[in-house]
Amino acid sequence: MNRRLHRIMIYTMLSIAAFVSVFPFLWLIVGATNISPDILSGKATPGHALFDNFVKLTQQVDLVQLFYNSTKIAVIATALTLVVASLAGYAFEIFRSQLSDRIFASLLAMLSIPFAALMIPLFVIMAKLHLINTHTAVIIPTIASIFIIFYFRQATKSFPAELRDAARVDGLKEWQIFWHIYVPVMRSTYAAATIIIFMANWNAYLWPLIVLQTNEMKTITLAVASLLSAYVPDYGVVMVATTLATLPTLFIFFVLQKQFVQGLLGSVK
Amino acid sequence: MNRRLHRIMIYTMLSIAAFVSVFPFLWLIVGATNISPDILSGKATPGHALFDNFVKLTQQVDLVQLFYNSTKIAVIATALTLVVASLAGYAFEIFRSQLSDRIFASLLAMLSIPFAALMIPLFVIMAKLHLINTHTAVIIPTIASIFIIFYFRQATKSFPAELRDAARVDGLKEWQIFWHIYVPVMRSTYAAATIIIFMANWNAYLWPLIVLQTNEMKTITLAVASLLSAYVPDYGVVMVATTLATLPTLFIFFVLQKQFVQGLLGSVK
Amino acid sequence: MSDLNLRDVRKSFGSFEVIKGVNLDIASREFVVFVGPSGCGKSTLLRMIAGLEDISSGDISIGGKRVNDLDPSKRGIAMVFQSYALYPHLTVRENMGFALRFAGVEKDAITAQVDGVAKTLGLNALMERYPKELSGGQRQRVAIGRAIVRKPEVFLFDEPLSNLDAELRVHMRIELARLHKTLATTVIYVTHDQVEAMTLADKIVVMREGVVAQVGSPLDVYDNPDNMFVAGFIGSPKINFVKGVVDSASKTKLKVTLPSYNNSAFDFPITASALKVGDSVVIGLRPQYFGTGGKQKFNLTVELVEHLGGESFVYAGNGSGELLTIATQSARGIKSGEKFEARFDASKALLFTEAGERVR
Amino acid sequence: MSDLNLRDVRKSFGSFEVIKGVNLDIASREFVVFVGPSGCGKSTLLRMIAGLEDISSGDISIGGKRVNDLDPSKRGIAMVFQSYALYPHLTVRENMGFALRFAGVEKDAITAQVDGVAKTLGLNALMERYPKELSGGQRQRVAIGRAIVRKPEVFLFDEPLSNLDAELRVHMRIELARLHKTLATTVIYVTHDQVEAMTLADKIVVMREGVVAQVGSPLDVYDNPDNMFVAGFIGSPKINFVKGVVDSASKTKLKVTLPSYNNSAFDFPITASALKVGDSVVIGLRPQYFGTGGKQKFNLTVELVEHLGGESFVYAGNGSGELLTIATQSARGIKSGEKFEARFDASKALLFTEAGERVR
Repeated sequence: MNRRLHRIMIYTMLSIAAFVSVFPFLWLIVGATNISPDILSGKATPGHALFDNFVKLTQQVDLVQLFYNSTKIAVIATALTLVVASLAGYAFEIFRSQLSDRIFASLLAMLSIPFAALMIPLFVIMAKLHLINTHTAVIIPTIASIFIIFYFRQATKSFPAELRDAARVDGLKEWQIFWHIYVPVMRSTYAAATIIIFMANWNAYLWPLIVLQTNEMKTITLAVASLLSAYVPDYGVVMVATTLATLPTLFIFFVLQKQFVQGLLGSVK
Repeated sequence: MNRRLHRIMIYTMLSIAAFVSVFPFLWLIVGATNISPDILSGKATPGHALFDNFVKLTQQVDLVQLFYNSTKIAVIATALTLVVASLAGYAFEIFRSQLSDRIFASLLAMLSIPFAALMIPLFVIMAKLHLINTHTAVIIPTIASIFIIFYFRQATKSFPAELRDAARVDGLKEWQIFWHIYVPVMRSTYAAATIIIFMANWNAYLWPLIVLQTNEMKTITLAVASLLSAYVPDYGVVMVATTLATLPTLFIFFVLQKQFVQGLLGSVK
Repeated sequence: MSDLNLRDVRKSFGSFEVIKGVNLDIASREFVVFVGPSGCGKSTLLRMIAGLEDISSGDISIGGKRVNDLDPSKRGIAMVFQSYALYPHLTVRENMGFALRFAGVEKDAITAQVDGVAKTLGLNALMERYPKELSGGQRQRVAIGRAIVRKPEVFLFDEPLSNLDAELRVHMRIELARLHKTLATTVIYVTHDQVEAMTLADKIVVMREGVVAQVGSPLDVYDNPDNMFVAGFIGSPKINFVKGVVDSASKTKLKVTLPSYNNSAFDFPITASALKVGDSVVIGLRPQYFGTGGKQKFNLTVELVEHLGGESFVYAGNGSGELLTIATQSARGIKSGEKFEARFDASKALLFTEAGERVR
Repeated sequence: MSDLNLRDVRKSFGSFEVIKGVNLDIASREFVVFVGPSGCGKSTLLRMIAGLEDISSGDISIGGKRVNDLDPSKRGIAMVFQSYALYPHLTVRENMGFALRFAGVEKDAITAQVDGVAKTLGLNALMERYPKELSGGQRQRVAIGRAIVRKPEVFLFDEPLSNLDAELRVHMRIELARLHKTLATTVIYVTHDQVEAMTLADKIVVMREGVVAQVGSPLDVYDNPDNMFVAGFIGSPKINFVKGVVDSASKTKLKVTLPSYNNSAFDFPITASALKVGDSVVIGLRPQYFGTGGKQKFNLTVELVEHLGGESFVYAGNGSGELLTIATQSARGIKSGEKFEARFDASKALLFTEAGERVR
């Protein structure tokens, strides 16, 4: 009995946590159907302004261009980050030595520096390279993500050393082992990383804001932010835009969810 | 020979990666010693303006107040997050069932929603609770970090089930097992989490910017950002401020580095 | 009193029943070994006795007291785990005194009790070390010490030797047997290793798929297995099974022919039997039962000989593909390809029905 | 030609030398087993032969050709790993044909070759399955199949049976012996299990701390160990070691007294010896060497009896704390506490110097 009571308490706690997490999102969707004054007054029931809000949004921004820009940046950045980070994570774990461990530790120390602190030198570099207001400038600094390298290195620990040995005996070169064995064996790791990287790029705000200067180059996330920073923001429109901006990442999440959860959690026995 | 060549190539690659990561930081420190025009022209050698820049900084902001605010927020938020996230991560892994796995997966889905999208509802809630311009408002939304819960859940997988069994046979209650066994056994996990959470809170920008409205309440990170967004920013001053703002997280990192690396990587055989 | 009774004990995970109604009586001071292949439910049953798993139905009582709903720490049991489960952040001394600390025993009393046990087990020199500074055998000993300190009525061991190397395993086996004599408590011991079961147990409980297949003394289970499963599981090398057909049955004997051995016929001195003429049966012959004596014989060709030094195993057949295993101490000269007669005494052979139940 | 030669082969990790100069000649078609306790370097040596570890110094040649700097795939070897190391994302068929695919063999030729091997090993029904859909024994078989497909001159096995249960292990042992006969190639097999070594090997290489302790046929190593380490490692139950002192030495015999057995004296029929009167020696007596015959005897009290069914192990001493292990097939009646005479023939006893080197 004691133990069952325990479990009930724990589930109650978890359910409250889940509700608290989901609640703001529900409010976001509800908000998209309401007009601005209702939202500010804290109205929590669906309204009838969804279509009006959407029409107002399309009058203010070029949705197609924004989604194209966001998708282009997120897809290219995700692909490049996956390649670079998985190669680096693999190399750090497989060719491990005291030296490589020390290099890795210093990379991790870099995680403690806020990106904001690095923006000025990065901006100067991009300016020197004449890349200001290009998508290339948005993508480059994201590729060598220390966090994602770290994630791949951790995941590589579960890659059996004997598979490498078997592949070497079977005549594969180092890059063939990576491509023909490591990549397919670690596919759920890649799925989870894809979600994380795509989301981070899709939702990136600070750096794109600084580097992208014309409306034609901006992303949906920047557009949402600028709607919000208007002198008198129309919160209904903002919420429609935010909801739309969230859909692609939610979509990716649900497409890759099975592999994602498998890659991160393992399955219930 | 073939294999040695391979390794040399890999180390060269890693060294370049390390340099690219460390380079902007070096530039930051060098920049703190130069005057604004030199920085913008791309000067990469140390100058003599460090003291001047520092004096100018102290004239513009109340450094003591800023550091006090930042430290207070980061310490309290880190402590609370550690408690909540480790309890939740432990519970999700130990009392695992299909139901709890489903709740957890939906929590993970929430990760795909940008924080920006949740800011409006959160702001309204905080306003209703009369918490605008308080540090409490900054701290509350960070506590139930899904990512940190996820991190603790993953780490809990390495916590041996037989230790729980042994503790139960030894007469410990569930909370005693958590406190007397789990916490000390997982101390390097806590060390790593402490670094991550502290850094995230110390460097937090968007939410504090919205919630904190008077200068007396602001954090060092916000102060740096406002220096940067001045009409004609003095980049020398900004860089001194940025360097100072980075010191506490670097300090924490080096104090906990051993446990951090141990917690995340395991030691070389 | 530390006897233990299980009455129709069952356990299901979801719709899957892992323990399918176990009845068992364990007397005070008995050394009982649960043995069976992996997945047979032996560990689950031990954990149910310990209170680490809930019981779906049935009753468990220890010393006459029903313990179904009692916490593990209140059942008068102590457990030694497969991985030893020492608390890594505590010293040997703290590990051993941990349960007493949480039972509210005074510090001085804990020290005295822990030191006493440490002395018996020769752990005195290790008291301030941490588990990671100990060898496998030392950890094992500390785990046992931690259990003893609690002065339990029943010791539970969950495959305690499986993480040790072969030599240490033999050594610890002997130590455990000695310890049982000294402590004079009830011991329940789980293993998948039939050698450990045979050598340690007063009473062996052979389990299979959540059911008790047989209970008995080691030699009883070896000499008189109730069914083919037990016969096959206990004994090394594995018993030989040969298919046969009942040729004739009289009141005093049964004639069985073996199709894979040219229908050669064997007489079994059986007085009564449920078998009819034409029934399929299985004959069980332990590798040790073959020799140069005995009335019955097989004409075999040696396929392979394994020399262990003291003993040799001869694998031989008659060309039908089936191989018989023969254990002998005088096979050093034998080479593969050689023909020989394997003789045995039909009175030693075991007879099973087609379904695997023992006839005699 | 698939003979294999190692000349003063060494391997260091940093300043730590794990292989300390190994010289070894392996003839074509021999089944060689590297055996030793964990950490003795046997797996490292195998991996050096495979080309998976660099050699710090020395030479390895296969079929007369120096292979020190050759890639693993160019050495004419195939390897079966402890975890089987099947590629989880490929079917059985793809796993088996993988090496051929990367060697540029045509698709049809791969199919033919893989199907041929699959037939020999009875894998045909499993060809389209993935490794996770196979049992442990099936995975093992696929791993062997993958090795055979490459038609290697030398097969390398790294503890291939250690992940299987006891019954399957015995079964696969027999299959491996058969396979070796069929394929007629050189096999090098690493194990920590002396039973596997004894039963499988044509030639056993006993290793200890990076050095070869003895090379010989199984029965040779069992009967005539070169040193105490080999005597203690090979043979089950473990050999008894008893300390003694040389009492007198003549040209034809040596008299040794045993302090822990009331200074009782034993005569060894030795013709020449490096031993002087007063030297400490160690006598090795295998548990199987005791019986009711023999001139020498110990008067012992039974401490513990382990019954395995066919055989029993008696642990007995004379109160000095030391126990002797005696293996016998007729100890069913013996109980602990009983006194008895353990007789043996001194000509069977092994004699070692104090440093552990064999005298006779």
